[in-house]
Amino acid sequence: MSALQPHLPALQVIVPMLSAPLVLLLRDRGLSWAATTLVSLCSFALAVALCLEVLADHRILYEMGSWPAPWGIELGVDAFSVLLLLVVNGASSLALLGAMGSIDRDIEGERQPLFYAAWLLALAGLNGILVTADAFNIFVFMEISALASYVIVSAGPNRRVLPAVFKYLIMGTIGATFYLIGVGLIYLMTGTLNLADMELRIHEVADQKPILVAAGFITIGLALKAAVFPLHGWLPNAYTYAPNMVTVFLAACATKVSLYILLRFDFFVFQPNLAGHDIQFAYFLMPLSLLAILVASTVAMFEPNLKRLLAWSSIAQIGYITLGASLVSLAGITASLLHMFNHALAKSALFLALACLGMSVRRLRLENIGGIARQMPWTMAAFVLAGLSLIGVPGTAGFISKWYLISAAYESGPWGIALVGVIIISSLMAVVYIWRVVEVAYFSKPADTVEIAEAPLPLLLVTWIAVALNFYFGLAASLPLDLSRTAALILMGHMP
Amino acid sequence: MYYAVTFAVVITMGLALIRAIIGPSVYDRVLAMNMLGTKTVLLLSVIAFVFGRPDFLDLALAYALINFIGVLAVLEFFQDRAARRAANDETGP
Amino acid sequence: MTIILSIFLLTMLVITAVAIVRIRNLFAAVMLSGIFSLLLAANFFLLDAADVALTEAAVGAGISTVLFLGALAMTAETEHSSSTNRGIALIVTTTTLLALIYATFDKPAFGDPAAPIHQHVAPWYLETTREAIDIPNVVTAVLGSFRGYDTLGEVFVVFTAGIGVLFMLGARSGGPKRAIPEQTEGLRHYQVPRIVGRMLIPFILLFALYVQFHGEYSPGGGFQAGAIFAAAMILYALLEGEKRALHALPQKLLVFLIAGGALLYGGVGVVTMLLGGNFLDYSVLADDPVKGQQMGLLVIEAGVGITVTGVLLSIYHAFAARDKF
Amino acid sequence: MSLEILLDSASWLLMTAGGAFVFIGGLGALRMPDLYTRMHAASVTDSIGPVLIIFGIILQAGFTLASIKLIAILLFLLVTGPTASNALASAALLAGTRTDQATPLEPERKQ
Amino acid sequence: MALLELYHYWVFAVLLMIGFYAVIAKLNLIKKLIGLSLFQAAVFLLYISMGKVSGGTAPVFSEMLPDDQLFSNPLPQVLILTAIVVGISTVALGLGMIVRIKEEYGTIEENEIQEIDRR
Repeated sequence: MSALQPHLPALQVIVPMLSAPLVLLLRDRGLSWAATTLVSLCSFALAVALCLEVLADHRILYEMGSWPAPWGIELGVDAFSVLLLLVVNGASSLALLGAMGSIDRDIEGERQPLFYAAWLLALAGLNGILVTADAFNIFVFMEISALASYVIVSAGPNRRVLPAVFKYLIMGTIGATFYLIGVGLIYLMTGTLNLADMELRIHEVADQKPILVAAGFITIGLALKAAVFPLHGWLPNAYTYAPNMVTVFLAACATKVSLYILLRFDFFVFQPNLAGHDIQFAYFLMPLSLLAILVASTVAMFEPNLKRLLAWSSIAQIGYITLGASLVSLAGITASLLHMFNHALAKSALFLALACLGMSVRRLRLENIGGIARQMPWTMAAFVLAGLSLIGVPGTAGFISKWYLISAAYESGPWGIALVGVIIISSLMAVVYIWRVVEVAYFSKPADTVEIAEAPLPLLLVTWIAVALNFYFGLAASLPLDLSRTAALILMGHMP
Repeated sequence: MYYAVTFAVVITMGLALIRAIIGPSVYDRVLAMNMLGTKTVLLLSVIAFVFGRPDFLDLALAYALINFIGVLAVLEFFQDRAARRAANDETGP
Repeated sequence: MTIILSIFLLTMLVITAVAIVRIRNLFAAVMLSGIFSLLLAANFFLLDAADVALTEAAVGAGISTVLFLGALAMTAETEHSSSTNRGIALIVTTTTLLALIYATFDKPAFGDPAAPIHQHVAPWYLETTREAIDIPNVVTAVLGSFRGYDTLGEVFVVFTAGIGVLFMLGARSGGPKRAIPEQTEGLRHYQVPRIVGRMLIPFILLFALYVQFHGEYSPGGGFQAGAIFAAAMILYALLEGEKRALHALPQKLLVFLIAGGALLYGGVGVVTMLLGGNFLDYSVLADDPVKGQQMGLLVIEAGVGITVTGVLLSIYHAFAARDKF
Repeated sequence: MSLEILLDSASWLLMTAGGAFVFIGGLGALRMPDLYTRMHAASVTDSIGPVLIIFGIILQAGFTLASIKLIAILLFLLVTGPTASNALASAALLAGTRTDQATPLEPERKQ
Repeated sequence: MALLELYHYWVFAVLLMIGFYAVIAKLNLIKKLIGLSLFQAAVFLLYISMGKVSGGTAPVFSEMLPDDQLFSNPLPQVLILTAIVVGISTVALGLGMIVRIKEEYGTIEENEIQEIDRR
């Protein structure tokens, strides 16, 4: 272990990445599933090890190829990256542990090794974004994770997944290309690609036009990838028609990793150097966040398709995260980061519960699950408990982050009380849309008398683990809280 | 002296481009594409000398090769399509 | 002088782009985009980017045209609906355009050697390549060693695309049978191209090997070589038909190539780690760090070439093996 | 000394002639009335143009590695150019394009 | 002359705009994808023109060059080599999707697909 210690940041990426070709060569569906799950668990263990290191001494650097930064590519892991590493690898492992039965229904056995290889690449890409400290390297790994996500989303059983994933591809590529333009303009003015070096060198040219334009391009490009409100068009269909387990994985992390880059870029590179950028940032992001919260929650209230309902809810939750960030205060960012973690917990539990339902019900629409709680009591109980966490009932993880968000909003100034109002209204809306599902499942008459069996045990077990985690982190929130507070300190530490 | 040739080649590229855009038949476009490819090869050979880097002639060779494969791929596409049309005509729509 | 040439070529580029968007016949659009790539490559050459020009020509003008044609054969040849959202599209694009033009006003003068971009990291690369790696092609040195991790990522992007296409086109549901249709016999009835092509293929393969292993001395390297190698095999498939091409390089072997190349590259990194260096630190591969670097570059370029060949060929076959409409 | 002047003027002559042929070919490809005449203009000059230009450059470069590469390029062009033209013409003929059509129809409109 | 020097950047901006327009406004999926590749190609041009040094040459050493020869910046070229490969990968994947869409829906026009889905 001690020999591996210095290599941890690199291993976090290359373990899943290099396993992908090996999984491809396995050619057997069971074996490839087992290998993928094992690798994902290893990757999770690496994330935990990194987390322990970071908690001990805050920032780990690694020089790829032993070339010093800014000439070589540098990896840098701090509390912010670790927080999301835990989310990404945890979500992937949970989803994979329960995946076998669900995936078997959606994908033929001979194509499964390809699918699992793509899954590992998506994981490696997301990890790669999180550990790197180089602007262009982020682009490369963004593309790995994006291409791999298109592949695993396209495995969905309904043909509608194809136009949805094509749209995802177009929007994702535009987002990435905008990011690339922004990085190019910054590189043009500073001559460097290393984020830390950029922060130092951008100072001299901060008031020049290319930098301003670059800030715009990077923000819009990443907002597109993160499905920030008016640019969310690709998300609902892609999440709805993806295989259930893929939704569990991606809903928990894909957009959050883009938000991670957005925040990191903004707070590391632009905020300290661009005069008035914090105000522009807040004025740009806050109205969008509020709109996202209200509009997306409203749509979710009237949506009959369960997965799309949760997808719209995800857009609203992204609104919470950006709202916290747009306060540009320590409390706000802490709340925002904490919500990234807690929302991932709640959403993966909810989507896992839907995956359980999906084992018995072909089309996950409200009218098809009437009275299903009688046949699938454990699944629906898990759904209700995870829903409580999404709403933010005390005792759940969702409560903690909402509480922090509300107090941060309240302290933010004269408008704070209005923000608090929006958060509370949207929480009530969340009660409505979760309740609609619960009502149909518990109190409606079954549509037909077909015998429906409870979901298979492994999947159910995984779902309940996710639910339990929601409660665990609702009662003992110190780990995510410590990490997000440290991360917020790091981000704010770059403010002038 | 190289410049005169360069300009002749570049202007011819322009003419070929016009032919490629106005068509009218697909074969005209293939013809124009082939011509443009050959002219690019010549342009690169000349420019390699203008720049004083004759070691970059590999590029011109690669272009010539890609161009040839491109033209054959297009023709295969047509032949294939014609074959399919013929087959469809025999069996009916 | 060069600047007039550039302006002429750039203007042609814009004209081609407009024509691509306006033209209704998709086939013509694909051919024009091939021409676009060729012109773009010529521009890159004028801008002193020989490696990039080679890649753009091989990948943009060659492979991507072939892939588009393969997809067109299975879909449609003309677009028949008119555009929508013209207003929105114009507003969005014009805003983008204005933002970018606004950005150009503070840009350092084109080609100014004193601009920050040429002052900070670039001179270090030129210096260190001479000292620590000792190969003439700085682009290869940066690509393979200084930013070797990016290149590893790039190999995995290609890898992902390869398995992605195999995954999607491997779907059975709703799709037609996967047998190789008989009509794709290639150009066997055209005697002249067939004979000439067969004669040329060995030379093209030889040239691909030259580009692969001469990449440290002149423009070229794994990507370009892989693309040219794949182009040669595609030529073979065009001339002799799918069946024979798949007989020469079966799909199973291609999957091994895809995985093997990526593993070879990653494996070098793992070996350097085991030998006590950082990931992808090739200097630990031999006693003399410079020799180690050169060795590492040679091996990873081979890995890149193998994967790119495998992926491009697999994608081509995946399209060609599909039953056509 | 005089040999150099001789070589210089010879290469000058070759390149100018090559440039002229290339340009004439381009004009022909643009101005000729139908596909086959256009092809005729283009393919013939595509063979003679490169020969003249590349020999012109070789006279400048002298006998070096670059010249060998140039000869390789020339051979390649000389082999592939006519082949491509031949394949193109036969494909057009098979598809039913006629010489007397001033503007051949798009093949897809023909069925 | 200063305006001429900005010409590269402007062509980049115009090409970007043309490609972007095709991606947004065109309904045909193949056309969208061609637009997307134009869009990416424009960015390649931006990077490569950034890396140009007047009086410089391609960054490949050679004995034939004088000792004080300037070289163009190698880094943007390396980045664009990567970006080109990323571009072709995206296009290949997109084409795979289009072929599947055609097989499932029988059309590759976006509005027709939406109509079929609405039924």
